Amino acid sequence: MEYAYYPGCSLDSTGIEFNLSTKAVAKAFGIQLVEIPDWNCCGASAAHSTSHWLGLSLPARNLAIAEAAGLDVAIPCAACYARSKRAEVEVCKSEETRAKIEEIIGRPYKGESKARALLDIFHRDLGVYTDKNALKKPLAGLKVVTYYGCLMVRPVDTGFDDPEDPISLDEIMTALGAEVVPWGFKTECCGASLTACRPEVGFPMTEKILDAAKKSGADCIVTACPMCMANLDMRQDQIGKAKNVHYDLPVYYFTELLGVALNMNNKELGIPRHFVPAEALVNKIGQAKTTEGGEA
Amino acid sequence: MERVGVFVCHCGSNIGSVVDCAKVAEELRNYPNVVHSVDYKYMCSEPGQNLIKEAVKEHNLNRVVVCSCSPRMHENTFRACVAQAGLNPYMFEMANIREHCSWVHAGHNEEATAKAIDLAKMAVAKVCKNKELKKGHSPVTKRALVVGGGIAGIQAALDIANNGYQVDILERTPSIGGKMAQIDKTFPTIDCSACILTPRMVEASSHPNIKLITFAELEKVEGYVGNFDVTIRSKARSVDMSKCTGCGTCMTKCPGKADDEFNMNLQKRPAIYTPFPQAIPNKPVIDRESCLKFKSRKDGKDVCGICAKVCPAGAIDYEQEDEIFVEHYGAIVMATGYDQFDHSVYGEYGYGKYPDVISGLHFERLVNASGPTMGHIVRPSDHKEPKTVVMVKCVGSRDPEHGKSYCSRTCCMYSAKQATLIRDHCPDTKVYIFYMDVRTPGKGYDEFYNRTREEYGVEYIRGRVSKIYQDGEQLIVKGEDSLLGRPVEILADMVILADAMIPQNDAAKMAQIVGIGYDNDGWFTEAHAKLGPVETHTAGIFLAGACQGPKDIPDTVAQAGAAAVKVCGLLSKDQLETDPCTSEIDPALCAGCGHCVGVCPYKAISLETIEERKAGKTISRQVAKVNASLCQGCGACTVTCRSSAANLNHFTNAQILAEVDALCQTIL
Amino acid sequence: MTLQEMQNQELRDELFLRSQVDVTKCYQCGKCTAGCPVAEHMDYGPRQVMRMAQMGLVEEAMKTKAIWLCATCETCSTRCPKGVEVAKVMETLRIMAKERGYIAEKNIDKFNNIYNTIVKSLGRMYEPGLIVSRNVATGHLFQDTSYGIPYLAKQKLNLVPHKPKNSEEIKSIFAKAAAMDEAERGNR
Amino acid sequence: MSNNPVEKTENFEPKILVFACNWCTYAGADLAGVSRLQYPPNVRVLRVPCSCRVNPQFVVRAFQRGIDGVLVAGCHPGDCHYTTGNYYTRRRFLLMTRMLEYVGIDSGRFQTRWISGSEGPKFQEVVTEMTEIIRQLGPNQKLRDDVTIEMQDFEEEAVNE
Amino acid sequence: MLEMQQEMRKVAKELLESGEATVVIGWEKGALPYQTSPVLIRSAEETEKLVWDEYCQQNLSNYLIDFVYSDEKVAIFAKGCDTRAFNRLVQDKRIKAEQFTVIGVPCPGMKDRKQAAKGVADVPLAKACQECRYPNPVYANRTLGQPVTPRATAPDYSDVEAIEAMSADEKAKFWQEQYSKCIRCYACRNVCPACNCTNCIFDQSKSGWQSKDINASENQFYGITRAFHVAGRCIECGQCDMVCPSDVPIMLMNKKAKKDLDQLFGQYDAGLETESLIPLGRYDVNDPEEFM
Repeated sequence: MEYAYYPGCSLDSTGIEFNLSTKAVAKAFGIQLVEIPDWNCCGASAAHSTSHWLGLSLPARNLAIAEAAGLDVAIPCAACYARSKRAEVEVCKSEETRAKIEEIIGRPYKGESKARALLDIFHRDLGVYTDKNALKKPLAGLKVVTYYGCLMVRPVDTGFDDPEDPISLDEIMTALGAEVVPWGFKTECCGASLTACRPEVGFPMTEKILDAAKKSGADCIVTACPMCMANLDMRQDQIGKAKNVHYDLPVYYFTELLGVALNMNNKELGIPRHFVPAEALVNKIGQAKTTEGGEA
Repeated sequence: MERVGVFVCHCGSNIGSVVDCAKVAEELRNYPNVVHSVDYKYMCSEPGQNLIKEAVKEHNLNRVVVCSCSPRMHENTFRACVAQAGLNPYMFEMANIREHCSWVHAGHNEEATAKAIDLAKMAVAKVCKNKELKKGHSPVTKRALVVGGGIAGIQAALDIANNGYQVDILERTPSIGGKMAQIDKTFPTIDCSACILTPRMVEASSHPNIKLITFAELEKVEGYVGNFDVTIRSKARSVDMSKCTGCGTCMTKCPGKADDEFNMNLQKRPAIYTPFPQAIPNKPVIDRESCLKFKSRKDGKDVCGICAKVCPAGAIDYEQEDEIFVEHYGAIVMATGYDQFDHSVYGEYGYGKYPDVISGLHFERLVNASGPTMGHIVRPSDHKEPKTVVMVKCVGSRDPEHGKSYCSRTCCMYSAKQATLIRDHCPDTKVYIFYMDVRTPGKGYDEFYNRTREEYGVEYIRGRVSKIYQDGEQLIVKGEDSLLGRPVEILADMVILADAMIPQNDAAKMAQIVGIGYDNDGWFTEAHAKLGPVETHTAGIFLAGACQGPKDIPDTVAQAGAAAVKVCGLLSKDQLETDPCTSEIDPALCAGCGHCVGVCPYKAISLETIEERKAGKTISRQVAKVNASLCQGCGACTVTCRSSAANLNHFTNAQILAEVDALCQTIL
Repeated sequence: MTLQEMQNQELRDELFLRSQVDVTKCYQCGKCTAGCPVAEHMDYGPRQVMRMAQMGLVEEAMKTKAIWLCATCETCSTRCPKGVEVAKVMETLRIMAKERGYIAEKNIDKFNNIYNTIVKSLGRMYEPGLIVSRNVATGHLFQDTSYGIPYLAKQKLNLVPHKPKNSEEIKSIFAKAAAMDEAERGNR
Repeated sequence: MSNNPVEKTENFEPKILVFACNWCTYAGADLAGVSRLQYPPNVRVLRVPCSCRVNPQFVVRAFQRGIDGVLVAGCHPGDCHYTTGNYYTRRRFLLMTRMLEYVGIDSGRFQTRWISGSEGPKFQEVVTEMTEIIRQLGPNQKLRDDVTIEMQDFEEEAVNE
Repeated sequence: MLEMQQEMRKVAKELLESGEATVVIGWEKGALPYQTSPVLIRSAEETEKLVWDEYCQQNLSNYLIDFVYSDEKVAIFAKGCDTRAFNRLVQDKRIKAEQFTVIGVPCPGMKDRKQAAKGVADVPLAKACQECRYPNPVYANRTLGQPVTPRATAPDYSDVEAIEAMSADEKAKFWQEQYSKCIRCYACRNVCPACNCTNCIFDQSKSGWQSKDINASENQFYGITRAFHVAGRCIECGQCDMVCPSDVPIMLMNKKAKKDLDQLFGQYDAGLETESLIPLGRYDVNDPEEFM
């Protein structure tokens, strides 16, 4: 399996763990990720707010480069995926749009190279959950809530999963041996695009999600979006302090937990870089299992 | 010699203000075979019709053309008029210069006039080729079939039976009663549904003119108005109806368990069962899917048999088989009812997974004194009384994207009714109703709605609910109070979704079996939205109740009565006139290839052997022959027939070609 | 002023042309506002913005904060019973508003501008630059800077900006896209 | 050329024959009338009980006699008053459309459409669109029994080339 | 071929002598080398007339219609296309299969006698034979000789496609030219096994379908109507082309109909059996929908 790889800006910096774990896990599963040479920012979330054509053209350029190489594009970041998918869909929908975009980016793009969410690739193409043998360290006893965020599965016509009750991440987690705790916030927006400029709007949105996750009894949150991660992880302490709550909810990228299940080391996956300490919880997993095994 | 009279109608100003009617009349006066041509204000009026009758006499007309409105409007009027004038009613044609001309070409008077002249010429050309046709006659079987044993079917059957005609009710479930039997109270009077329904059920079952055929399916309908042959499959009850006394011992001893459909799966029922205590006939059937004996037989074993052991009458018969028989009827009433929309398509409402998010019909069983909770309103999940109930209207209704585009008509009222019932049963419980519009057109309906708000304190919030999710033991309902213009969240213990009314899931198949139309949603189509609401396009088949579209009980009963009157009118005749516009096959031209037999949807064509002299010898050969009583006149055979042996009366090849030629003659 | 005087058909047409969304289909059920995660912070909910658009009060709609606060999560579009792409209308209104200088949410606009400027010159995002520039622009000098040190400590911030190989190409995309938008606007 | 009756004129108004089934399209056209939906006065409706009554030979005949366009219209498949009629219509005219184009009838001059009794607006839309298409195409010259000059035109052109 | 000819004569003789048949339909030599025509053999002596050469193209099955009401016992020699024609007639209920003895003859392909008549040196096979996919009998009571390998496995529509590629005006011109040559002798109809009506509409002067005028327009009405009538029923024997005195490419119409029907409703080769309904005599609710 070979894909063009579009890490996006976040994965170069604030979302570095996602990048590290993706690369590590992909390698372990034999997925070849060829990083798009000289990729550009997809423009999320400012470009499409300012200009219709800029919003479509920035991601189209990346897709066009991948198309020339004959590859579909694997995109970890939910925002990048949403913008890229939009560009792809619009190009396929209308010849006129395609012509305009090709003119703007100065490259041919026929809509043949598809924007694919990394989550979807792991879920559908790899079918990772069917291969139990690959798991060296099943996540037994780990209670997770799956958080897809708002952008990953919307809108319906571009999505790969159910927009109201997506299951791809749930199925991966279940396959890894984790217990997926039901909750109502799988696709609620965390307000990441607003926490920066309008914190008084964005923070309560994040807070709701943290509250619900805590109430569900889960040990941690699993996500596939670096924006959600930044919000839920980085701001967790600040939000908690403001209302005197200690959430203690580590947030993981699903790729990190995949890596954990493959018994990769935390550092390789980037887990020590989280704001909310995240190593202890995953370290416990292995031990619990060994103890159980020892007793048996 | 053809002597055609042309009459051009102004229809007041409807036609006259656009089409120059005098010019049309004048132009036609010079058209071949036209001997008389005039225009007049209102041709359909009595003086207008007299004009035709007098002209026929005066000018010795043998054919008449009226240029006026759509033949779908007045063809019969003028045919009758022409007949009164002493001509055969089929020596008449209409040119539609109103709906197809003046009304659609306003302001283009010249072009519209030219078009009217064309249309008139086409009609004249056709009428010259018209032949005198006589209606045929067919006998009437004085017996009706009502398909469906809900309130619509029961009412229609009673009305027919009380008029002295035999009628059978065909019901697919083990008992008549339908949805109304499941409902607790009826709006706006809060009558007990069962209390008003069961007497009617008893009356139907004991009426000398009514025969109940329950637990049976409609397999096939053949024949035509007055003479339907209906094939019925009586499903194996596994209980001998003639022996069973309905004591019910078997049901109490049966170890098999199945979901209780009548109670919306809120509880279990035995495998041998009657759907509800007042069922009619009150004799059980064995549900072979859940019966231990029948299940074990599939594995080659043969266990249980308790019901047979305990039955004091020896009525249990495991070897019974489906029985297929054919009955003859003169008329059929379709009263197959509706089904409830499945709200599990809504992910935002939990895909039907939250136990305390229930449908309106669920609630009816919950609140019913003979229901699974003995009428105590409790949540399905933990059987606690809900302190806050949220009701959501238009679930699946008015939602072209995820459900149906239409309004289900009954939900506004039943939601209001259910809200008052909750407030009556549980005075401490708060009830919120999310709505988009409150639609209460019905006697006493709006008053009821207002009482719901004012006297019962039910709070109405205008807005569609966007999301319901489980929050611990409770549910959070997110909506907008669009009158306040702000989003609201309600913490609820139970949510009742007013699911849309949808057609039975096999409605389309049923329509195809009986040969009637159905719309895109699957509702059976009436013959005319306004003037033929209980008739269908197939003569002799009528509609009653919700199978035709969402309806409440009063409307259903009214329509059932209307359908019954139509049936009685039909059955009161000894003979029926048949439309002579049927296909006819000229045996001299027919080569007997039989391709027409295959395309006829009414099986009206068959091959028969005729004797013929050929080359000095008598030979016998096969030719196709049309049974005029079965033929409905579609004309499929006429095109299939290469040698034009098949022709459709009143729409013959010669007539249509004459029209085509007449139209094209006016091209330069 | 009468309603007729407030209604602007030209803007209504432009909104339709650029969004390709038929707002007349909206029957004001409010499901969009009900599901909108930001609605409670908006001056007008999405339903009300749709109503403005529907009634030809596009000018008024362009002046709302709502169109800026919309996070483009598309919950509204997904759930709309009439298949109206509400988020697309919000987005188009935001673009149209900016073109006309109606900036109801200055900080969000500034953020967008800075973001676009960085992408235009570097081809990619440069987060330290974004945060600093934003804080300067919005006057909240120390917002989020507390995260800077831990970020650096965790090697999560790249202090050296990306050097694009084809910066001219990206600049040209910006220019051509802007021209294309302008052309659409000019079509009125 | 002088005796050619169908020289293209500036103000060419096509004449279009519509075979309409009684139950759906005729009713749809009536509904267009009742709703006062305006459309070009170029179409003439010929009522048949069902679209399956329309013999493709009628269509050829109309072209022979100089019609500019022919529309066959009936109920949507599945909604036929006679249950199956329009399924045969569909088969026959899927073939006949191709055959007519094969002998040179311009694409668009002959059409088959499904228009239900409730689709007054669709009737309006279809006949308006068809009138416009045929107005663009000009008068029909193909298959006509009164036009024989056309061939010489081609030959002359061929010689000129 | 001589071997087969001997075999045919022998079989015919046996049939007539045993009384199994009172008449055998086959081919005999005509006046010119490229003329071979149908012959009815009623006695063992006459069997020497029977020939089997490369000009036995004429389809014999149509002659059976004349024997439907006769008491004679008829045996008939039949190539692949004759047997498809036989099935065509059975399916159209013009003959009953059990009334006749069909002796199948695998066919190596027949030469184009029109070319031969023109004096072409190396006479090619008739076009229909070049494209023939069923040279072996598809129905027979007994078959002589060994089956031959079909010359073609798929229909050749290159000639149809060439017309399709033309502009509308070019097509109109082409067909008008072709049909202006037609003299409406109806030879194509008379020879056609699919045109087996007892009363053809073109013989019904009062039907109003057509005038007696002979011009390109009326002739095309005839041509299009005939193509429509044989659509899905044509057994592709090419007899129409062969008998047309004006060289109108009639099969070019018939093949177009077959090509489209196959494409639209699935491949259907007429005359292979007698049970299935013809394409225009049936429908599928999932037929292509182009008319929305």
